[in-house]
Amino acid sequence: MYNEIVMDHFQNPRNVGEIADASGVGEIGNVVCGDILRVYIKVKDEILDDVKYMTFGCGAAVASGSMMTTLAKGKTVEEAKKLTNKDVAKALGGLPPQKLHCSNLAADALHKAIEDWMNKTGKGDKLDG
Amino acid sequence: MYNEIVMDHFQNPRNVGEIADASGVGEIGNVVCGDILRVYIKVKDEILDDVKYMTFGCGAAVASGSMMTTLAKGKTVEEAKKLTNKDVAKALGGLPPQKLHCSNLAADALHKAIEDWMNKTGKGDKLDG
Amino acid sequence: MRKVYLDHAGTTLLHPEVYSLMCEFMKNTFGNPSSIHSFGREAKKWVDEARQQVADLIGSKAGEIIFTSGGTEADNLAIIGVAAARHKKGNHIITSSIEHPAVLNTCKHLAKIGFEVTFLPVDRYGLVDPEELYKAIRPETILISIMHANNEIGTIEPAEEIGRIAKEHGVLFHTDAVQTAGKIPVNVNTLGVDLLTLSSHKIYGPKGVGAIYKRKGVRLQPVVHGGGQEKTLRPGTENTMGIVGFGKAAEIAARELDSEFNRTRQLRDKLIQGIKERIPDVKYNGHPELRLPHNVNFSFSYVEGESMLLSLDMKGIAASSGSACSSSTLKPSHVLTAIGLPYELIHGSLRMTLGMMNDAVDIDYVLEVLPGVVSKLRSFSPLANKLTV
Amino acid sequence: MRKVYLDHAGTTLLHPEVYSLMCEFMKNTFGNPSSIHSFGREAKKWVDEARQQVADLIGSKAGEIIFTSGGTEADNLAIIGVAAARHKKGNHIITSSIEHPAVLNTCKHLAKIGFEVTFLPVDRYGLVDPEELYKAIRPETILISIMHANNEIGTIEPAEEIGRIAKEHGVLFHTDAVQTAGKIPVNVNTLGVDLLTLSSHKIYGPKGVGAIYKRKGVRLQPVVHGGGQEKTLRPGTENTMGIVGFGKAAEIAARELDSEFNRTRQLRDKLIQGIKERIPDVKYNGHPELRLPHNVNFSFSYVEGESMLLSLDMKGIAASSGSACSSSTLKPSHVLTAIGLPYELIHGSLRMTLGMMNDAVDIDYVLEVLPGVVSKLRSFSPLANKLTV
Ligand SMILES: Cc1ncc(COP(=O)(O)O)c(C=O)c1O
Ligand SMILES: Cc1ncc(COP(=O)(O)O)c(C=O)c1O
Repeated sequence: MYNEIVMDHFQNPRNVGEIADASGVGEIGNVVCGDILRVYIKVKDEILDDVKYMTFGCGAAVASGSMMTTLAKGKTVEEAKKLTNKDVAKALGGLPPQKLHCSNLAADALHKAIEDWMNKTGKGDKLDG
Repeated sequence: MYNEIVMDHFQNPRNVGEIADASGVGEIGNVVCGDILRVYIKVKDEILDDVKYMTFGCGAAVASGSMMTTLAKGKTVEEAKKLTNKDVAKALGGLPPQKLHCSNLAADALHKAIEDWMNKTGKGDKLDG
Repeated sequence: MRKVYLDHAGTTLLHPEVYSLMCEFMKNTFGNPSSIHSFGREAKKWVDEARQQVADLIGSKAGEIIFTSGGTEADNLAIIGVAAARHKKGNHIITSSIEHPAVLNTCKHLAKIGFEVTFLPVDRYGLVDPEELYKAIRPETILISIMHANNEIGTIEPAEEIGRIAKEHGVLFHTDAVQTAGKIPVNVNTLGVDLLTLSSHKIYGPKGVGAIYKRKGVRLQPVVHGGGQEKTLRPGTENTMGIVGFGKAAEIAARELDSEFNRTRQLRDKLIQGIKERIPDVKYNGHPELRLPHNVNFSFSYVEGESMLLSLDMKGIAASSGSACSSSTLKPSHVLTAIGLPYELIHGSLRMTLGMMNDAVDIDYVLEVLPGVVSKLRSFSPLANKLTV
Repeated sequence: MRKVYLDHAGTTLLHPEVYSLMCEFMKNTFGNPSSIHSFGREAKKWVDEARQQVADLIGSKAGEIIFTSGGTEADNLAIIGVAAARHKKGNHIITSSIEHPAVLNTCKHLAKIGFEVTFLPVDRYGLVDPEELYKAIRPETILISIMHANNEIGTIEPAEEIGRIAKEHGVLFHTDAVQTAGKIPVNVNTLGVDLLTLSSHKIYGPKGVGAIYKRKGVRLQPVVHGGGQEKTLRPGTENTMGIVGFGKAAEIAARELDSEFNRTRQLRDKLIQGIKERIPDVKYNGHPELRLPHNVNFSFSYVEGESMLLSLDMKGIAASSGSACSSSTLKPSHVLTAIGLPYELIHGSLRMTLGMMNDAVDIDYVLEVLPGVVSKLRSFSPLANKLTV
């Protein structure tokens, strides 16, 4: 079902955990649909110095969170804003069609975390999309 | 499908043929339903001295004709009148349920032949049944 | 005693390669293809491969193949599936009078519940007339279902022309290709079909599995309801071993199509010629050219079909007949009726269908045995003697 | 790596005796049971024997068994078949809210085309309340369809009581016994059923074959239309090899019922006990006593089912879950929903179903692996940490 990259990220998820003094936190999903992804970011000089995530979700959600954090870490906030769910799925080498919606959580949660940081720091209006 | 007695009578039908100077002839069935049985009887002293049959029909029809002629031959007319389709099927050791209607031709054709003989000889009213 | 199987249109033996593969599969792979775990994924791989093999046989994409429990269910799914999905568009269906009962009785069922069905007549060869089809189409026509070739008399219908007419009118076209796929070239695009029925056990695959080809975009409603298998169009745990066998059979059929076509056609023509030469008062049924390469169908005057079958069976020859007595419904063949054969000749019909199990020696054997069988039965037939004595 | 198959309620491997018989049959017998000739008669003999074997498993007569392409089709035939045959009598059907999709979606389909369907609720163990059933019956009720035991949580329903109530009201009673036949005693007369569904692949028989028991005299209309097979109730060339395998599997299941019942129940209880002892924050789903001998179902707080399945799979353990992500429809289990489980626990459910392939060492292995899997997933679950940190 899942390819090897996905299975690797599922088995050894990168950057799982919480950031106690996070600059921003974003959460997407709910227990009804069965997937929740929470992202913590630590921003230093407009750069995502650290990104961590926690998830209650299926294999695709775990792997997407792992891949998303890997991709986002070290990027500028502006770059990270442009990271899409598609990018994550692509970096994972693709996901089964019926699982795409699970991976859609990852970039969205990151954007929410960035938004949270921006709101907290007064860095600008709501990010759209 | 058919038992051994039926198959034996099908393979080696007894008393097939015509009787040129028959005392009576009876035919049952038609090409529409796919079975025709024609019976010739030769009556001597109220006894069925000879019985022959011709058939266009399935295995059950061929075997029933054969068994019917075997049973009828040598019987008195009165006895032969009492011969039923059931007797024929029973003597054959039974027939598949969906084939019973084919065997129903045999005794009926015999009765028709007897009727024919009675009519010809003025021996009485129409036989019923 | 020599055994000669001449009922390949009825069913076929398993191809040895299919048999081997199925036994191997059955021994090692039992997972449910819908399961996430390794056992399930392994099974799914096999099913996916089989789907591709079946698709390749008819020039379609794997995603357009829906596995069913056989040709009958596939016919039902195509016809009822379209009727249920399109009943708001119209309630008229066109079919022919020589379809397999799987199509015919499905259409009759629809007629009972409010659809209008036109049963097109055929000519004396069993051909549907495209002109007649053309004329039968109405604004409310939603489906044309006409078989690719007939199972009894082997006549091949003008499917491409029908496909063109259907397309022209925006009507869906379903064809029952159970008798043609794997026997003559079948390509869904050349034929212009939207739906096409396949059955595994006519091409040396296992019984109890078939498929419907559904062109991408064509909407169907399921006939059987349940889980999500086969895109919810055919729910129920997949008959994995059947599907695997069917896939392999399809692959082999494609590979051997040309050679088997030529081989069986030669045997067929030898048998036809031989019967005409050796037995008087016979009627050749079906089309002389537009005919399946493995189908022979004759009527023998004055004799009844089941008697012939039994007599042949005792000599090791297996065939079939359109007589009432040889059918489970005890009705004479509707196909032979539709081509205008009189009852006597319907009941006296004999179908011999060739295949992998046959060679030229078989044909010689049949030509040796059959004349005696017919003349013995004729010897005590009241019809023969009424007419010829 | 050890492989532990804990998905016997999903499907089973072929019993070695079934496998051998099927291969032998497939090698030698290919005839169409409807054919008159020796090839056909030989096939028919095998099918007749299988019919008797299946009948014997449930205490019915061979003539009351109709072979289908599986449990799903059998459920459809029972329910749609009765609905179509009795719609003039009434249009109301009663079922439960925890039926298999084969029953549930069939009933929903009937609801769409004009029937009225009552979906009875169940209690927190998954039990239907006979009182509620009693109250739900109306003059126009024609059918009660309630499963014998549930496939997800293993709860055994009060079928005999339901049978009595149905009889009292002159309503037909259908039960889906796919999960019980061959696992616990099933007798059509004791249960008082008119229709009963069986599937072969849950009892070590082949996939793609099942049966409906139809009490003599009960009228059904076919769902699939075609030839005369299975008394016209299930037309299509018979899946002979599937039927033969099913028959053998039924015979073996009857023979080994008692010993397998006891063996799997012990393993089940060991597994249940072990999980309760080793893993905190678990919820035991289903009934503690009225339960299939091979069913274990737990929910693990804070973790998602598909993740558990994948993690277990990587350790060689095959199980299933009621989570949305592990189902093909991406909907959370309707059964766990019906017993009132909150979403988190539905998504965190794990079903382990035991069978022939399992022994005590398997259970030890699972009890060794499972706690680690759960705690790893919990370690990065936002729910666990919201609630427990
Ligand atoms: C033309 C045609 N359609 C449909 C069928 C039915 O296929 P199946 O026996 O697989 O149900 C057959 C053969 O039986 C057939 O010859
Ligand atoms: C209770 C129940 N009913 C029906 C079915 C459907 O049976 P099949 O998979 O043979 O169609 C299943 C299993 O899938 C089941 O567990």
